Amino acid sequence: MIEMQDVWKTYPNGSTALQGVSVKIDKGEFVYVVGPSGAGKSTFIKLMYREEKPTKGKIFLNGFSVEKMKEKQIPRLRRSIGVVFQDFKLLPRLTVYENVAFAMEVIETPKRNIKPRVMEVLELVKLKHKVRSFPDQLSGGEQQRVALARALVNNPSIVIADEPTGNLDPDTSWEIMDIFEQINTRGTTVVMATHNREIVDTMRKRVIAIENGRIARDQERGEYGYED
Amino acid sequence: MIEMQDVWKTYPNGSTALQGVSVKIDKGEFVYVVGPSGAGKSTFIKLMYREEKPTKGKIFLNGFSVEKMKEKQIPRLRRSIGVVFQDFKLLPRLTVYENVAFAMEVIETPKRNIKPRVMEVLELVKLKHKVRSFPDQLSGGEQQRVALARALVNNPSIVIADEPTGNLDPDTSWEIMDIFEQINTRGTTVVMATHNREIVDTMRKRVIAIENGRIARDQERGEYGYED
Amino acid sequence: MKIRTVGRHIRQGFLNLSRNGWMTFASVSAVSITLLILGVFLLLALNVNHLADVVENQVEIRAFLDLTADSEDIENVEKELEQILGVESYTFVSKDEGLSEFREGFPEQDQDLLEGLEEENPLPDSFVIKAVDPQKTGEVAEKVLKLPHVYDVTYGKETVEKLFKVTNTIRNFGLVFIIGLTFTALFLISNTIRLTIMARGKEIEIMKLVGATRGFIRGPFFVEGLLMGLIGSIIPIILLLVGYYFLFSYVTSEFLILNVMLPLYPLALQIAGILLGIGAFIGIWGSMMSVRKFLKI
Amino acid sequence: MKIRTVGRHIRQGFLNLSRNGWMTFASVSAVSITLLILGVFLLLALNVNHLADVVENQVEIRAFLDLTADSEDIENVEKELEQILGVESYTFVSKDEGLSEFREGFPEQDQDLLEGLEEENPLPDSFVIKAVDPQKTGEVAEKVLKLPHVYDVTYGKETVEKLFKVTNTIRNFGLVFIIGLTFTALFLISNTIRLTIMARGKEIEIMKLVGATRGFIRGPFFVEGLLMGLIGSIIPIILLLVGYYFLFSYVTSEFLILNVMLPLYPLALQIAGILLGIGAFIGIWGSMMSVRKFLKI
Ligand SMILES: Nc1ncnc2c1ncn2[C@@H]1O[C@H](COP(=O)(O)OP(=O)(O)OP(=O)(O)O)[C@@H](O)[C@H]1O
Ligand SMILES: Nc1ncnc2c1ncn2[C@@H]1O[C@H](COP(=O)(O)OP(=O)(O)OP(=O)(O)O)[C@@H](O)[C@H]1O
Ligand SMILES: [Mg+2]
Ligand SMILES: [Mg+2]
Repeated sequence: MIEMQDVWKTYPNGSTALQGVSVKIDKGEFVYVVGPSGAGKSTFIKLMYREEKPTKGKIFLNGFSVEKMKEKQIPRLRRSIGVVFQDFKLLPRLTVYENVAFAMEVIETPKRNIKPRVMEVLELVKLKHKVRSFPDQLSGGEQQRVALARALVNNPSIVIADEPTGNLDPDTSWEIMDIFEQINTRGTTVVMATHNREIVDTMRKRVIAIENGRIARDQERGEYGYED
Repeated sequence: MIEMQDVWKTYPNGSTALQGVSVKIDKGEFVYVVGPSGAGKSTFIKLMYREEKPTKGKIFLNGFSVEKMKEKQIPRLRRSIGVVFQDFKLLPRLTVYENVAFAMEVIETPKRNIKPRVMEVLELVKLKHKVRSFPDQLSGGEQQRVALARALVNNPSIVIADEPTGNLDPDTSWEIMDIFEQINTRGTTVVMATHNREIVDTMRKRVIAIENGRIARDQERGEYGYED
Repeated sequence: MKIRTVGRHIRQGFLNLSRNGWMTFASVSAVSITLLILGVFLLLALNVNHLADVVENQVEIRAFLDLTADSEDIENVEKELEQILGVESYTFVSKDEGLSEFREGFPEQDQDLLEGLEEENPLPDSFVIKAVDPQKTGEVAEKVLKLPHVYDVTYGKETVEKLFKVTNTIRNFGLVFIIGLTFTALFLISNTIRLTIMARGKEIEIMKLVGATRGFIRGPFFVEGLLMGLIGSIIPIILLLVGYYFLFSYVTSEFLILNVMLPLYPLALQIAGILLGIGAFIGIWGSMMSVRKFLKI
Repeated sequence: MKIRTVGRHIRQGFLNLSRNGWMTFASVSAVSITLLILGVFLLLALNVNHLADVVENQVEIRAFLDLTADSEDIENVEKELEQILGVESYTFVSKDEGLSEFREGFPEQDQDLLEGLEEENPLPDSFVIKAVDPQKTGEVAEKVLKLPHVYDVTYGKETVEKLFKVTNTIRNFGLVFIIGLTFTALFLISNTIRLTIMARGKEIEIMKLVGATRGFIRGPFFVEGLLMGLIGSIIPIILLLVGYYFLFSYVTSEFLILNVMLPLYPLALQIAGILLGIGAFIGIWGSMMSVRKFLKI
């Protein structure tokens, strides 16, 4: 369960990204976050796992009071969420395998359980042949899929994905969407910021449209909108 | 004029990205490069401005013999090309303005000509209000547009764009495509790797499809293909 | 933290070290060079101190006995001397020995002038006394003067006081130098390690975003800092000990004075211990301090 | 390269320095500390050398004239002495002056013994001579001995040779130390600046991809390296000069010897020049070397 109550965010340099956002996402929901470039989608997402702190307002996630919580608690919050970052955020000195395994080592998974699970998710995103590569030896789309594998590897109860298909061809994008659909049917909450009209309009889910830092539309089984 | 003759590329770690690519792109053409993730599109593009050297084969661009040229000549080659990198490659310690101006300073443009031109292209990509921001203070799409502005600022005779709309919403993407169309009608060669089926199928141009390191299709006024 | 996590940190620490290639090389060599300088001056200071000790140990007290003192009185004085705290050793010098010593001080050509002294020796019997702590020579001399049958005591008061002033000044400067140098070495090393690790601020950010606790992030950096410090101190230790060995041989053979430099044996262990300790401690400290900076938010 | 590009490089160099915040601080302070150490030891070495000079300059030759030499002969010797290359100064000591000097060497109680000498002075007239280069005292003494009416020459051959062996050893060690220290300082500074700039390898890559020539990329780094070196050397220069000033005052007032330390005036300029030069040179060099690494491909 994710809830925001009148959340505002102004960055230290003065640019305002969110202006009074209130929203509630229930457990097991699948939500698209859409909106023009610079509207505040990533900011909206970053507040959930406390990469950013709101200037004003309250945020709750799985019982955590996100904006109030202590430094020491943050890792626990983040471990319950799998995040696909818009800029991937892979560790440059670790191989593909190690990057994905890192997320499992962090929660002190026994070593013997790590390898099979890592190989399983890498299989899922079709990157088993790249396990030994470093991030800078991958194509853009491959990096994005590693980021996705890392987000999924711990079977988190919430998956947050920021533009997870931005660097993928339509076929691969659909394979990824199938994965999201699957984990969602198994009860995982999925929040996904996207610009992909084809996907939003085909795989109908709840759509939250953010424009200029405000929620402009919140629609069950909505479509992408913004026809030009 | 860009020409490749039987070009092969195997990276030092052993992964083969291109296997015998031959292609000729005339001055003033508009070419889409499409293909699945990891097919070799970025590699194909990187060879043109000598970010990578081919393992085998010949490459010519605007009279340069790209794979043979001396270190000292490379800057001259790159200055004749405007590149939008898939991962943006903005200078993190420079502001938006400085990043774009950098490309003009490199060719020793008189200072008084720099400011108006930089503001002009930033206006074009709708980022005039972010001139003083640093790259890490921008949204993904904003960063991508700065990269685009930098590629265009010197009015290069060739523009190479790797996934220039990957982080942009459809409306903004179309605005960007309008810009490409405009500079193309003014005689600029445009080579653009993309996953955007909507764009390719709507704005019909020559399509080069790369699959598994080989040119699978090369079609005037082609469509995206790969229907699933 | 579980045992397997500790194992992982150690493995990862080694891995980072090797994947960081030139950065590791640059910091380890900076640590080495800094510790080398520190080691050289530590050896120098210890030897200067030693030399000052040797010089100070030359200071002796001369206690003159009454001309009337007989052998029994002399024995009594000896017994008393044994009782005095701070007396390290004493030697009896009879009036005859005293005279020949005195005559040795004059050049050959003047010996005739002193001929007359032989017949009626005007010199008294005396004791040559060394203090345990040469710096306390004055105190000991005073105590000796109070003994019966001792009519005068000399130890070259002014010269000795000047000497001690010099040796103490040298010692103090040496100490200040070494302390200053140690701090600058600490600063330089932690600074280098900082530069190495701070170049990885982005990575630490990412680890945090993926849910790593502070302890988990610190682990490999701890190992890395420790390793950099240890590797960086082994090289100067070897260089210093080999260099010192040859210098020692050279100096003792060239100047034929055995006592002028400290012998290698206990010194080697001390220097090795100090440098390894500093290396390890500062390696860890520098690394932890820099990581902390990024762990704050 | 056009003038406006040079202007841009300078501006950009300053800008990078300020935007790099803590990195700049870390390297500049490392440069400062390293140069401070170098400066301290440079001052020390120069002063030790000076002290050795002072001690060596005490060495003098005593040339004894025939007992028969009359005042004309003495004048002749004086003239000859003036001709000898390597003689810095000479003073005539008459036989009477010689005797009172001799008597001063004896303790009060022995003065009566020497009374008889007064009547029939056995000492000859003599000259006290200083060599321009004290190390060449022996050679000069030989030349003096060949003069007419000079029947003997002494300069404490053995003592002086031992003294020169000691002072030369000290000088050589000092030189080795300073050279070694200079190289390690050069290494440490260039290393730090390297670490700072190498953390920006990615940026250099990007500049190249945007079509910047090597020269264009180097420009601001050149300025940055120069500035880091200069700023890093100003701090230790100030500290050293102030510190030296106070030490100088302390030592000259405490020991009441004016000549024991080099005076501040020409020394200050030398030290400032050396440190600024090293700072600037190594700043630029370290920066250029690290940029070069990335400019290769
Ligand atoms: N760290 C930051 N500091 C200052 N301003 C920021 C920062 N991050 C984002 N912004 C600004 O906040 C606004 C919203 O940014 P955000 O990244 O949330 O947009 P977005 O909807 O994700 O856009 P995109 O689709 O382009 O990724 C933008 O105007 C951006 O410039
Ligand atoms: N620097 C590198 N070192 C090693 N292998 C590389 C490197 N860059 C790319 N590759 C590999 O070469 C192949 C082609 O990569 P390329 O980046 O050209 O793909 P792409 O078509 O651009 O894919 P995407 O659509 O995902 O960006 C991939 O398998 C990739 O892993
Ligand atoms: Mg975003
Ligand atoms: Mg690509």
